[in-house]
Amino acid sequence: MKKIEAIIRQEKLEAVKLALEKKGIVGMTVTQVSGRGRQKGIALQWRAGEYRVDLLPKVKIEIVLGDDECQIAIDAICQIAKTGKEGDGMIFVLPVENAVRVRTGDNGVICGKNNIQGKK
Amino acid sequence: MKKIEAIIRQEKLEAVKLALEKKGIVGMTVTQVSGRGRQKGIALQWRAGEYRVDLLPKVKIEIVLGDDECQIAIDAICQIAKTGKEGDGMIFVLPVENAVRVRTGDNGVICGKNNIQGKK
Amino acid sequence: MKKIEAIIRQEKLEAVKLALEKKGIVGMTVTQVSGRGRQKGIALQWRAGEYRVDLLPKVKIEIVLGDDECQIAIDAICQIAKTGKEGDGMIFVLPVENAVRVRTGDNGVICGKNNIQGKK
Amino acid sequence: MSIDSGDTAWLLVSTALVMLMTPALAFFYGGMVRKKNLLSTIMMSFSILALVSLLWVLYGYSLSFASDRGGVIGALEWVGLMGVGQGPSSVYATTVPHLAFMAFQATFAIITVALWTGAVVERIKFSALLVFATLWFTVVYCPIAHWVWGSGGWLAKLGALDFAGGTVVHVNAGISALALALVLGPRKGFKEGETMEPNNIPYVVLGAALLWFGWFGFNAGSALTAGGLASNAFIATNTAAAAAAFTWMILGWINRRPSVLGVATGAVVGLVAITPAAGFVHPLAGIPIGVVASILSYYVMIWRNKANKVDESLDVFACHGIGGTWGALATGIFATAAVNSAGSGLIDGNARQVIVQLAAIGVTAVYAFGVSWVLAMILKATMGLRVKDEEETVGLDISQHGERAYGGIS
Amino acid sequence: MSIDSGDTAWLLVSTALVMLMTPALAFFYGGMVRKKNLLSTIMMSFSILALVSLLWVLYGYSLSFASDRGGVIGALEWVGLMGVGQGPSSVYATTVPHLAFMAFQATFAIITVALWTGAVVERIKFSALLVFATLWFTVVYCPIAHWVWGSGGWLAKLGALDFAGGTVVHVNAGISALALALVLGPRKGFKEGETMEPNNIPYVVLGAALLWFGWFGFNAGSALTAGGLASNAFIATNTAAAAAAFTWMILGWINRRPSVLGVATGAVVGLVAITPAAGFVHPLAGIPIGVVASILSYYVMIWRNKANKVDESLDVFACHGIGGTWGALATGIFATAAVNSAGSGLIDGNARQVIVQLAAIGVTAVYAFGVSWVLAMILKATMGLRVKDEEETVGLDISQHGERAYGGIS
Amino acid sequence: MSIDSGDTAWLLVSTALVMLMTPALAFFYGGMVRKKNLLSTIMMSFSILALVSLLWVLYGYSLSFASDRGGVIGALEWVGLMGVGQGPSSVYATTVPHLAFMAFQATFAIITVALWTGAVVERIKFSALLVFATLWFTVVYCPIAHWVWGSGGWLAKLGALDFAGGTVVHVNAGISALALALVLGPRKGFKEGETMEPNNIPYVVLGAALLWFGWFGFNAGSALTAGGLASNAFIATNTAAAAAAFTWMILGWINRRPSVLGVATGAVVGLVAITPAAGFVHPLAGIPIGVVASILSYYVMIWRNKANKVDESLDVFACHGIGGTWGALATGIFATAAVNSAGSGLIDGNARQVIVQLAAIGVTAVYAFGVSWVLAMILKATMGLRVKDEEETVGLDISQHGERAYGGIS
Ligand SMILES: Nc1ncnc2c1ncn2[C@@H]1O[C@H](COP(=O)(O)OP(=O)(O)O)[C@@H](O)[C@H]1O
Ligand SMILES: Nc1ncnc2c1ncn2[C@@H]1O[C@H](COP(=O)(O)OP(=O)(O)O)[C@@H](O)[C@H]1O
Ligand SMILES: Nc1ncnc2c1ncn2[C@@H]1O[C@H](COP(=O)(O)OP(=O)(O)O)[C@@H](O)[C@H]1O
Repeated sequence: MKKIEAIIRQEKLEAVKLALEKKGIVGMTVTQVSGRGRQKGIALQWRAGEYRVDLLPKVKIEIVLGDDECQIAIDAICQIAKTGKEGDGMIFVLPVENAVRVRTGDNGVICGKNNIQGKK
Repeated sequence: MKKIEAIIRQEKLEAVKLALEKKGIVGMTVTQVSGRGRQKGIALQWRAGEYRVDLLPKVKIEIVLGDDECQIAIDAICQIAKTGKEGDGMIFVLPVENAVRVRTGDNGVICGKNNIQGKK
Repeated sequence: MKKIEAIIRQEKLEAVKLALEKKGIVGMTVTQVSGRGRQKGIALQWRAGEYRVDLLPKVKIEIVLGDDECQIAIDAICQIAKTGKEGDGMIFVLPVENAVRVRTGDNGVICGKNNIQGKK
Repeated sequence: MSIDSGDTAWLLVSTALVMLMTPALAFFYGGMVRKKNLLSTIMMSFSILALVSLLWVLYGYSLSFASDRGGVIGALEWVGLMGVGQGPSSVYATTVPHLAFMAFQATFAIITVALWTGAVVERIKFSALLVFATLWFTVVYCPIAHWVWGSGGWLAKLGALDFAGGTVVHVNAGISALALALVLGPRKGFKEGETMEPNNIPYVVLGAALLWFGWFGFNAGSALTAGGLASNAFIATNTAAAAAAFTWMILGWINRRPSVLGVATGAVVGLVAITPAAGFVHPLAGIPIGVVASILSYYVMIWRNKANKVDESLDVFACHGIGGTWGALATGIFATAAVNSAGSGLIDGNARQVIVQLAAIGVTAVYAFGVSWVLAMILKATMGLRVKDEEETVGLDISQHGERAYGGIS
Repeated sequence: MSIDSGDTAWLLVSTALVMLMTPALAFFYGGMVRKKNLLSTIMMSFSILALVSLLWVLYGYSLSFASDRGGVIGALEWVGLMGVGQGPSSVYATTVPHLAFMAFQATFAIITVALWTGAVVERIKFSALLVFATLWFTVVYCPIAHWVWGSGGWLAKLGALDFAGGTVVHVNAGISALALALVLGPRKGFKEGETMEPNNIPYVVLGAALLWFGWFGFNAGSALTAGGLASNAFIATNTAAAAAAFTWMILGWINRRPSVLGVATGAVVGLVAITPAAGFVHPLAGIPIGVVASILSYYVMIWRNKANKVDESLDVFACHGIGGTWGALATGIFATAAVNSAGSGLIDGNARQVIVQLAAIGVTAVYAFGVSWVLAMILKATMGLRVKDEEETVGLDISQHGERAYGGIS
Repeated sequence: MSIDSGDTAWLLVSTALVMLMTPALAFFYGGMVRKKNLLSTIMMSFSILALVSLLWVLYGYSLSFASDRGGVIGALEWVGLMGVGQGPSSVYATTVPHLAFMAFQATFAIITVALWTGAVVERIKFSALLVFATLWFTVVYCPIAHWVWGSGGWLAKLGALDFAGGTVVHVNAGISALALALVLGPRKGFKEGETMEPNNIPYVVLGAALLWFGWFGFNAGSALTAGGLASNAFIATNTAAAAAAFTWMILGWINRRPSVLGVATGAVVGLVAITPAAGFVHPLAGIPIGVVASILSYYVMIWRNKANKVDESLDVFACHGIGGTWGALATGIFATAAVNSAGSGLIDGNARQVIVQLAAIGVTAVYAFGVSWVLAMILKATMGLRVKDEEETVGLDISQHGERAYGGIS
């Protein structure tokens, strides 16, 4: 199992969610985060003049899924979340050793697969 | 060392915190997240009629602890956070390579153990 | 590649960000979290009397970087974020298997290095 | 007549109260959009407050209230407040300074222009909004205000009753909102049924509460004196608001839950509906007026949502168009000489009044819709009405105003 | 007598101000609960505003103020506002329209009912709240209002002084809150000392500020004329609020820190305490009245929290029960004919007034507590008072109203 | 003269409106600081409301308005409101109760003290703030109020025109803010250009809206009667606010974007500038007064930000110092006997008035700056003005008040 952490633009969340759903990937956890990378912040208006903010609001999507689904998800996210301008975000892949469903106590739940099955 | 990421119902946080404390697990980091899984969202009231929200507020608990404590924590969480209805949440286990305490600069702090000792 | 998760005091964020930038580490994702550890919460004022809050606001900084940059970042954070009082926070290091830049679709981006190069 | 200090005190207070309604509207609307458009929505009302305040003293008051030209518009003798002084007018509100009457009327013009912004939130270009507002104020609001309230206005002469703005304010704004929304087109994601959750319901309540508060000035202030008629309008207003809020709550409950957004909306709809009637009907008539207003508005809203055809985003039409229409009609039904010698309706046996009211509603609706539609089409073809796709996605706070509502890391 | 436009202007404005206090209370209370119950708490005040507005015009005003029946209740001749017209009443506020006096009184009834909701937040079933509110309004509020303010009411005849509602509003609401909280039982987690952090202190301040603002209408409006007495009540009110806010700040500071929640609470407690006295005492008497009110209320709150026996959640009893009792007593002490010929207290050498005040407080407290307790028990046994455990855990916003305060991902 | 109920109603309402401005300021300022200092900023205004309310009735009113001593200060005969009763004063506002006039003036003192807190937010020690406020109120505000408004005050005798507080309130507060900020020093991170993002722009708008609303009481209330002059002041006020808000919007647009923070700021600056003029100038003079005020204030702000020398955090000087100075000067230019027989300015051919106005501005500025600076230095040397470094980093909400604005997990 892997965990994908995709940090993307806020406004792309809806579209990415939809794209993943189409691939059968439903389960996910979303967090509001602030990020900095290539995009060196933006200028905002003060009463007169402006100021720079270098931590910009982004959205982090975490998805735990089977090893084989990982690339599918990455591709889907990249395709949809891309605008081509700086600040599009990053996707990180981390290893996951176990997944447990609280409701059932089942161990080693393969989350991605489960999602696909859940989508009837 | 492992990191447990438990995504549970918001309203269960207090109880889970208590249950873990009883097992000697004190250190934790909590984040407000929004999640989607089996539970396919809920309906909320608009002025007239209603609309669906598919990302529901959840709470993510992150705990770094020793390999041997991992199962204890998982069991405690599962037991308390379970309602038996969809949306109870997931627990993920990730490997952790190192832990450093900022205050002391100590490397390889075994967080769980420390917690237990800290609970005198 | 590694992911550093540093949970520090909110008010140290600005200084830590600066210190990391000096080391060439620019890319990062920041999240508001609530944490509990050695610091056993603080007392806040109610209308009359007070109450305790045991989950305190902290800031989580996530940085994905090359294996060799890891220690540099940890040292920098520890040095700046330290006050010597309980509640200074923890740094965790997790393995990362892959990193993809959404904008370009590049795989295996070594984030830290990229940051350094990005800082011309 | 000479100036009465009590009447003047009341009218000045009422003016302040109505003026507060426009920022109140900013919060009422602001709470209902998505967070990325919160400031932009607030800005619409706030900038219109500034804009129309100026237009009104420059020429709007004259167009609306100065000496009649053919029943359709006022002359220009009061442009720049020339001749509008500290003494009373000989025509309007003869016990208070002319300036006070003028100021009171200003606040009506302001809020009417702000009302229809609810239909265009989250996608209109800010520059287009200001231009449209200026044009609409000039060629829609001022004439209609003259027809109904101006001395010599043709609807006034016809005998149309409109105590505080059922047609001038609410039918007018509601129907114009519809026209503008049609030309502007729906928000991205609207057709796809994307969830557009209100970002802050407490703000909606704050707005509704301040609207309710200010509406006492709107309706009871329209008596223009501090006496029995103002008191009647005051309590009729409160009763209708309460009845409509309660009704909406029950409607929501029947369908699922009694919602806060529902009571707040219901209260506003009740206030809308009682507006033309407040000084003509018995206070208890506020109950049927409020109840029916809520029912009509509720089902129009349900139907509008289901039809999913026009993205009249914050339902200005369902609230103000429908509420105002019903209110104007209800005035024709419930007006009684026992309350105000100036008007008798169906319950006084005067069926003609209902016809007159229908005529006034119809004329206002047709004129407002038509002219708004044409104006919007012209702007669309020239300067463009909408922000770019990308700007809409990012949100208007950042794209139009370079700001975000809440600073700090999120 | 004939209508005075200045008095009418003042009374109408005061009515609007007091009406605003109920939404203000919604924010004052709403800010203090947990986020999951924010809307639900707001909804309580807002729905009571709608509900009691209707009940008052339908029958409440008549029960409270119509011609006396045995000193205990008003007759039914003013049901549905029959006979309540644009001319002045011959009994009450003879210089303003009867409708204005009636409307002014409506706002008192509304807020009194809303006040005790602070004791039951975060767990009461919404339907039960509305039913209890209706019953309580009818059998507790209306009679007590009649006793004290109704022409012929027995406490009035006894000589009890209550300028703007120390007993009728505050003792009444505070003590009823206690009874209701006892029957309803504590929130889940209360006994276990779970942290229940206020979700939004700025809302508490907003509420307190608007309450302070509205209270000028409450107290100075109760003069029913715009003159010296209103001015006296106005400044006494402000002085007491300031003194109490300042005192509370100092008390907090002594114990640890001067807190914002503390000043806001102190201000409200001072306003409560001056309510019965404002038109009977010298403005500077506001200082001892405010100071003592804060001290009493502060320590009762500390003690209530320590005892941890009854979850009277937002301390309606400590604020309004204690503040109102002290205020009513202080009226007996500080009232002076130099300010208002209608009342002399201890400082005028009239010790009897203190006894009368104690009697009025005692009677009100016993009646309110007893009847509230019985009503609550009946509802508990029939429809049930509390939401289900699970609903309480999830929060009342979702479970009772199907809404959440802030949309979007969190 | 005898009491006029209409005038009294208007003055009481105005007093309530101006009183609301101080909590409004709490939100206006509170929204602009960082979240960790939100409550602390709110607390400054709110605690000053309590503090100065007391000081005013105890001795402030007497120092400012009692019988003149050498043109520089009032005597002590009205200490503790002795002799200030329900009848009218023989000197001030002779148609309303003396108590009402006193209360109205109280609200001016309160907000003036609260105004300069904008310069010291996010770092001042709360205890020092209260001590400084008390001293400043006593030795800066009261004398200046006496000079300009007190019967026999030397600036009044000189012929200085200040309708509602251009010099007494705005120049005074603005210049004192500067002095205090200089002594206090900049916030940590200010010199380094750390981003200090406003935490809540909707609060800023809420504050600005309520300030605008309250300012009708401030300016139109200063007529002290409900008639033509009040009406003139009312509409001049609204016009200037609108013109300035609109101008600021355009200035922002020219440079980049029309910002919400900008319109809100502009509105306040316009209100400041019209304050001394409102009852002396034609309503349309509000347009040049507002436009110029915005331009001046905007560029001073830009320059202050660029210079980065003094951390006058929320630009009290640029808004109130500059706005007030321009307004006082503009009064000398635009005052006309056609509006108010009490004042003629340049446009009436009276160039001397401009000189008098400049003198009044100069004297006020020098005195306020000097005394504020000395007071601040004394406090700095004795009790200390600033919180500890660590407390500043953590934020004043926690460190000074033991509270945080929003509870629950974040
Ligand atoms: N090394 C990193 N570690 C953690 N998060 C990162 C890192 N680099 C970038 N990010 C996250 O990704 C987001 C987008 O990165 P950015 O470099 O602006 O995008 P792009 O590569 O398209 O220019 C950042 O705002 C930040 O949240
Ligand atoms: N594959 C996944 N990856 C990441 N988070 C997940 C995944 N599946 C579920 N979650 C998280 O767990 C929460 C609960 O999941 P859900 O499927 O609703 O619970 P249940 O399994 O009890 O029905 C979701 O809201 C989401 O935050
Ligand atoms: N075992 C753990 N797992 C996850 N997070 C932890 C753990 N221990 C501590 N933390 C996080 O680190 C923060 C600081 O820890 P704390 O023990 O208070 O610091 P210190 O070690 O300096 O006393 C906590 O608030 C929590 O967010």
